[in-house]
Amino acid sequence: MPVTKVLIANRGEIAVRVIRACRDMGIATVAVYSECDRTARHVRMADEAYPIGPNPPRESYLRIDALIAVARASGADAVHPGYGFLAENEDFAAACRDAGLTFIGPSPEVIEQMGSKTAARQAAMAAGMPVVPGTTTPLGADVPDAEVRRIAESIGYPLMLKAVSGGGGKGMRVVNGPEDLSGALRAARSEAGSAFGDSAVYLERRLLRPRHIEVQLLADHHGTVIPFVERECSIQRRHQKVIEESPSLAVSPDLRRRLTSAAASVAARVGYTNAGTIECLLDEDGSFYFLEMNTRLQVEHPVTEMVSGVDLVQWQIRIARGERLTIDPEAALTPRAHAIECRIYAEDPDNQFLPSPGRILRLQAPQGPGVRDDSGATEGLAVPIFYDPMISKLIAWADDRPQAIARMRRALREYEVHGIKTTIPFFRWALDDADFLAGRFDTAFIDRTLAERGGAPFDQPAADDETLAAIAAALHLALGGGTAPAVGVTPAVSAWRQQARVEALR
Amino acid sequence: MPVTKVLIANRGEIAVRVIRACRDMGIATVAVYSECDRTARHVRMADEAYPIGPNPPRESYLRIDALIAVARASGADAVHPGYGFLAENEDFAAACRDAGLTFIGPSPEVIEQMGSKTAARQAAMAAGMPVVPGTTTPLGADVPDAEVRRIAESIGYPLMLKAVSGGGGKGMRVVNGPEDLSGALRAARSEAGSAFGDSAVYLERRLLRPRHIEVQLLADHHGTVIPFVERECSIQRRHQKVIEESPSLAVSPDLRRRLTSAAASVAARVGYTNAGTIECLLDEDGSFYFLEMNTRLQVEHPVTEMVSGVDLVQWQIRIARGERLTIDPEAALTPRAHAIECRIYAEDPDNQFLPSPGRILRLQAPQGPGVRDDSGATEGLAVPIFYDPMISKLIAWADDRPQAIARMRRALREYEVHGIKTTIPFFRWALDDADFLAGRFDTAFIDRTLAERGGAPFDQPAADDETLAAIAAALHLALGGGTAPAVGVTPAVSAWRQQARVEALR
Amino acid sequence: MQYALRIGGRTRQVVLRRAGQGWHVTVDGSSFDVHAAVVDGARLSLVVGDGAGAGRSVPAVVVPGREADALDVAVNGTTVAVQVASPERSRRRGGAAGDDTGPQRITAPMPGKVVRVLVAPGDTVAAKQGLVVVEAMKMENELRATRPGRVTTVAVAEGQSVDAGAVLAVVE
Amino acid sequence: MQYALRIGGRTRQVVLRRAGQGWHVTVDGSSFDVHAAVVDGARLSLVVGDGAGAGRSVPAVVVPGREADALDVAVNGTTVAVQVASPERSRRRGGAAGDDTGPQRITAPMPGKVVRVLVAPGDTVAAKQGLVVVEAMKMENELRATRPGRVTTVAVAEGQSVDAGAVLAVVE
Repeated sequence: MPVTKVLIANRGEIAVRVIRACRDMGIATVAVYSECDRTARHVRMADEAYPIGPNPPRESYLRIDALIAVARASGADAVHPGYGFLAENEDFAAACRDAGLTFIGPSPEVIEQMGSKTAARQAAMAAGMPVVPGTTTPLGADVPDAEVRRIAESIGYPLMLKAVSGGGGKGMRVVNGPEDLSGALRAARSEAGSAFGDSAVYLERRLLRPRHIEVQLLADHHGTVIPFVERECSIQRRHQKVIEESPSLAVSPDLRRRLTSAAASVAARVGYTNAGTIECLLDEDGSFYFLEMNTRLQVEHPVTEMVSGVDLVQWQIRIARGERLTIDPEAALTPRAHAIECRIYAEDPDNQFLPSPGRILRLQAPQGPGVRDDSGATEGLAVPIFYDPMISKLIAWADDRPQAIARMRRALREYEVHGIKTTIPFFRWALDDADFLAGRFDTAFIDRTLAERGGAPFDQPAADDETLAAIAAALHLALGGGTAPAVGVTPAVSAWRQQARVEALR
Repeated sequence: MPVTKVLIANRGEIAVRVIRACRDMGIATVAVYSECDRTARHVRMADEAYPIGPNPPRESYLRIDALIAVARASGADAVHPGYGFLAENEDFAAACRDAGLTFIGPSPEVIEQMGSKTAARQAAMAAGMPVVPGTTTPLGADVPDAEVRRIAESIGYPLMLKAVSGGGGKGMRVVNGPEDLSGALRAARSEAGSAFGDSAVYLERRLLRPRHIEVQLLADHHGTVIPFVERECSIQRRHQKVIEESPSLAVSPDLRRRLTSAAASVAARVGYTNAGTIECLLDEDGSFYFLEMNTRLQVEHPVTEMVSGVDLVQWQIRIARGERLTIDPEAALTPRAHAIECRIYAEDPDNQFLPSPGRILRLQAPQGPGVRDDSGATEGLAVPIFYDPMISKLIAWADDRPQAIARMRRALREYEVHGIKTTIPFFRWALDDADFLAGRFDTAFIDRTLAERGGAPFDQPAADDETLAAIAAALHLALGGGTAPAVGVTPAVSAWRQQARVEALR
Repeated sequence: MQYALRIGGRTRQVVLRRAGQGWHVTVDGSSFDVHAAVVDGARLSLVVGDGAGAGRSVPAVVVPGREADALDVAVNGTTVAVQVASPERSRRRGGAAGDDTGPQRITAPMPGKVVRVLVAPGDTVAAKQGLVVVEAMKMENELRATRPGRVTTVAVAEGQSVDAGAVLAVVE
Repeated sequence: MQYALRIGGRTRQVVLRRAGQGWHVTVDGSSFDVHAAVVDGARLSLVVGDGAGAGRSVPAVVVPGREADALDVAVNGTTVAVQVASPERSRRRGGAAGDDTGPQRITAPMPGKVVRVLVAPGDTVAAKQGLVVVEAMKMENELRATRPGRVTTVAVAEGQSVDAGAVLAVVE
């Protein structure tokens, strides 16, 4: 199937990532954008750009009709969905197919099957991969609280309440006991409904100190499935990953063999094609359980790219074209050194990781050996409030884990993001934490940390830093720098003023 | 020998590169700077900074006394010389040793021996590596032109006139016939005298279509010498490399074996330690000749780092500490995919590659998978006229040469450097050139290209580009952008104004 | 030149005096010799040591803060909020949220949309009970009471957009 | 709005007219519908197509050029020198170096230091003969006559610093 011009049905860093892969392969790119993204990086980088509506995702990035119309208007012959938005929406994949477009991902049928978390659990069981005990059928919005409570008690607390059509930690809640159930159910259903258009949920036993381990796969249209060295993704906040690495300290070569072959079996059984990921929980006793399958590219795919030397996005396109996988399966399971990723979010780690949107007044990404920054941001642009607040993924690669962590520390120190709060201070803390360094952590690491710290900020200036800041502030003022953006000297300000002028002209 | 705080006796991108290596290893860094480098990137990145004098190199970066004094004042216990300046000056290495400082490089004795190009040729011959026919003793300033002419005739034209203490293409001239000799001799001696403090030169037969191939080595204090996969460095202008790659299309596995073991023998014979490079000419018939040894880190070391996965600068430090090399020799000679480097110079390729210093008004480096940018520049700073005009090295890595070239094209397209002319337009041309793509080139590639093009510019806007530029310029003016820096809206301008204010306050 | 700068709840007196090529700086009486150079409108390069450019290299980035007369100063890997103090400003700063006594003012931590109001004025609430749900960046964030009390004010309605810092509810 | 812009030796008439959300632009009579947005003081994002933001994405960077009223415009991987034309400007531009006839004005291509003057007024020089050696960035650059002639002026002395564009010598 031809892939000569790709419409990228996404925004932010992943749209930029896909544009780069296309450009490396000589493929033309078409960007789409909502109103607030008119000057976003992906719009400026792509060969063509098309507006698709107002800022709320439902009115732009989630509009299947608008996206298909842009594909037609631009003459694109393929669509890359990125992650999030419509990446796991079988209707979108089917609409692309119906419009004669190559969808760079699995078939709508597989998306639908694995998109239902309960159906996916059944598929895993059929392929012989263990699953976490829990409900095997969805609990729709019409199932009364009392009924859910009854099922919950039959599984036993603590448990996880999850959206059947979930992903990215949305529509997911921990339920420690019966008293939490109603609130959690309401929140999860509401989030799931607004995020995925499906408010059905299911229940799963909550393991006490599990690690989140996942297996990246590539599968072609000729029956070959290649699993890669596992990724360790236990460092999460609000059920969203913030640090990922590969390989995992907790996975021995023998366990890697068993885990990856179980994952590959699940993919083979459902006739999976393109890139996908099997997420697992790894219990303290070394048993692993199928959690769900993400039928798309993952945010953290660069970690695997760094330790395998494989460009996963280019392979997505090659698979969609019908090419055969030529990757050596043994090499894919042999880690080439160590990689670690920190997700730089526009969030305030000292305020429960709540989003901190705003304008990026200064931005300088780290560079140099072993450092990769996949960013969707540019200096002077605002982080909009409508979308995921991740602005970049910083990846460090080195011979072994301690060196990769040291390099990440260096890169974080080089990273300048000013004007908004970011998760950088949290990473600086985490990368010095004894438990993290020793690999003693599970998925509750951040929650426990936050509880233990009792509000102590991650970004805590030392007395010396406060004195230096006072000196810098005074010299800034003395040398002509102001405090107010409206009359200040930052370059973003001229941009604001100019923008205002543009608006006035319209 | 301890290395806990490193004084970096250099500036620009290589100072930044060394700071990063030190930081990856938890080692403190001390920067030095001339007057115009006060706000340079290396000064801001280092832990400490010390002024060492006015802008001309002889009054700052070449002042051994000032550098040793800074080491003492700062408590540094080691010195990294980078490349250029004092990197191959045995007096500096000796002065460091005498001051009790660890010099991160070979011994003064080896620097002196290999620094004399004529002595180095003798060493190579003694180790059994072939050399290009030429003079075996230096021709000092006192040797009359007539005598040089007599020797030249005995070797035969065309020949190369080179500085005995040369490096980096300085003090080097092609002599096609007797009529060129006097002018070339005057220029080479003068350049050599001013660059190296030694105006002695020597003569070498000029091969007709040679490739410049070089072998990177690491050698520890325990007798181990590790050679790496060769680098192809034939794309040169004014005898300075501008594109390097590894491996070379012209080197078969068998030739690689012979070439690298010959190079390692030379290093072993002279008791070489730390990082060094044996430069060779590869003739069309497959014979190779020793050219010279660079007793320091090379500009193009990242190419080897990308295809070997080895951090050469960190190994320089480890070797200086007395550690044993633990690199697998077979792995070092097995290319891990392909890497290519373009040196981004502040030069105008459409004006004989003459330097184009000035202020960088906009700078955005490419990012993403397989791309590395080692830069010493930052937006808003001027490229000074006093030093080498290289502002950054852009490296692309991919599975094979065509993919690495495609990725480099993408990265060059992403690279924004505005306010100065750079060599980027030349690279965009070269990476589309049929001869370059086929690997049909030798060291005269650029000279021939320039002659063949007869002044046709590399940066030649198409009619369509001119129209787009007209539209952009008009809209820029309409939306409030000006033409004059003094009243313009670029951020650099506020910096200039502020700087003027600072000056006025002094 | 003299500046009163409020940092971490404490006001520092910073006095700058030109001294040779650099500055002699005192912060609450402690002295520093600093060489300062402007990189651009937000970036400063300080060398703290002998005042002539030798010593510790401290790159600083100074951008306007969210409030009036505030600066966010990034030094040494941390960001310090600096309020440029003046008499008018001090008065305006009273009654911030998050005090341990008095009424709890529940404020929006980021701009967003109120998707649900869970309480009404007069309701008695327990500690950690959810009051208002604000959606921003696709996440629903339930804002809760920090201590038990009675809701005196609900300042927002469902569907309403709010700015960062806007008061959502007050619990006494 | 109308602009006369000199590009590559030719003056283009550019007319801008607001049209809906975008601009209707004519360049020497050819029409384009363009949507323009300012990214910062130098960066523009153009979408050339329907004027409503759909079409070819053309990021442009516009910075001041080296001469007065000049802009360097980077589009599509190339940099285009644009002179904003006005009557005063046109007069100032006469007599540039590098003409094929008339006196040769040898100018410094970059700022640097004159390290050697190889000719004196009155000398007869051959084509490609070196006249002055200028050092910049550690390289010595020999500036040569383009055609044979007689040196009428040597405008610099050894050791002198020169700016880019400064006349070094004239050969007739």
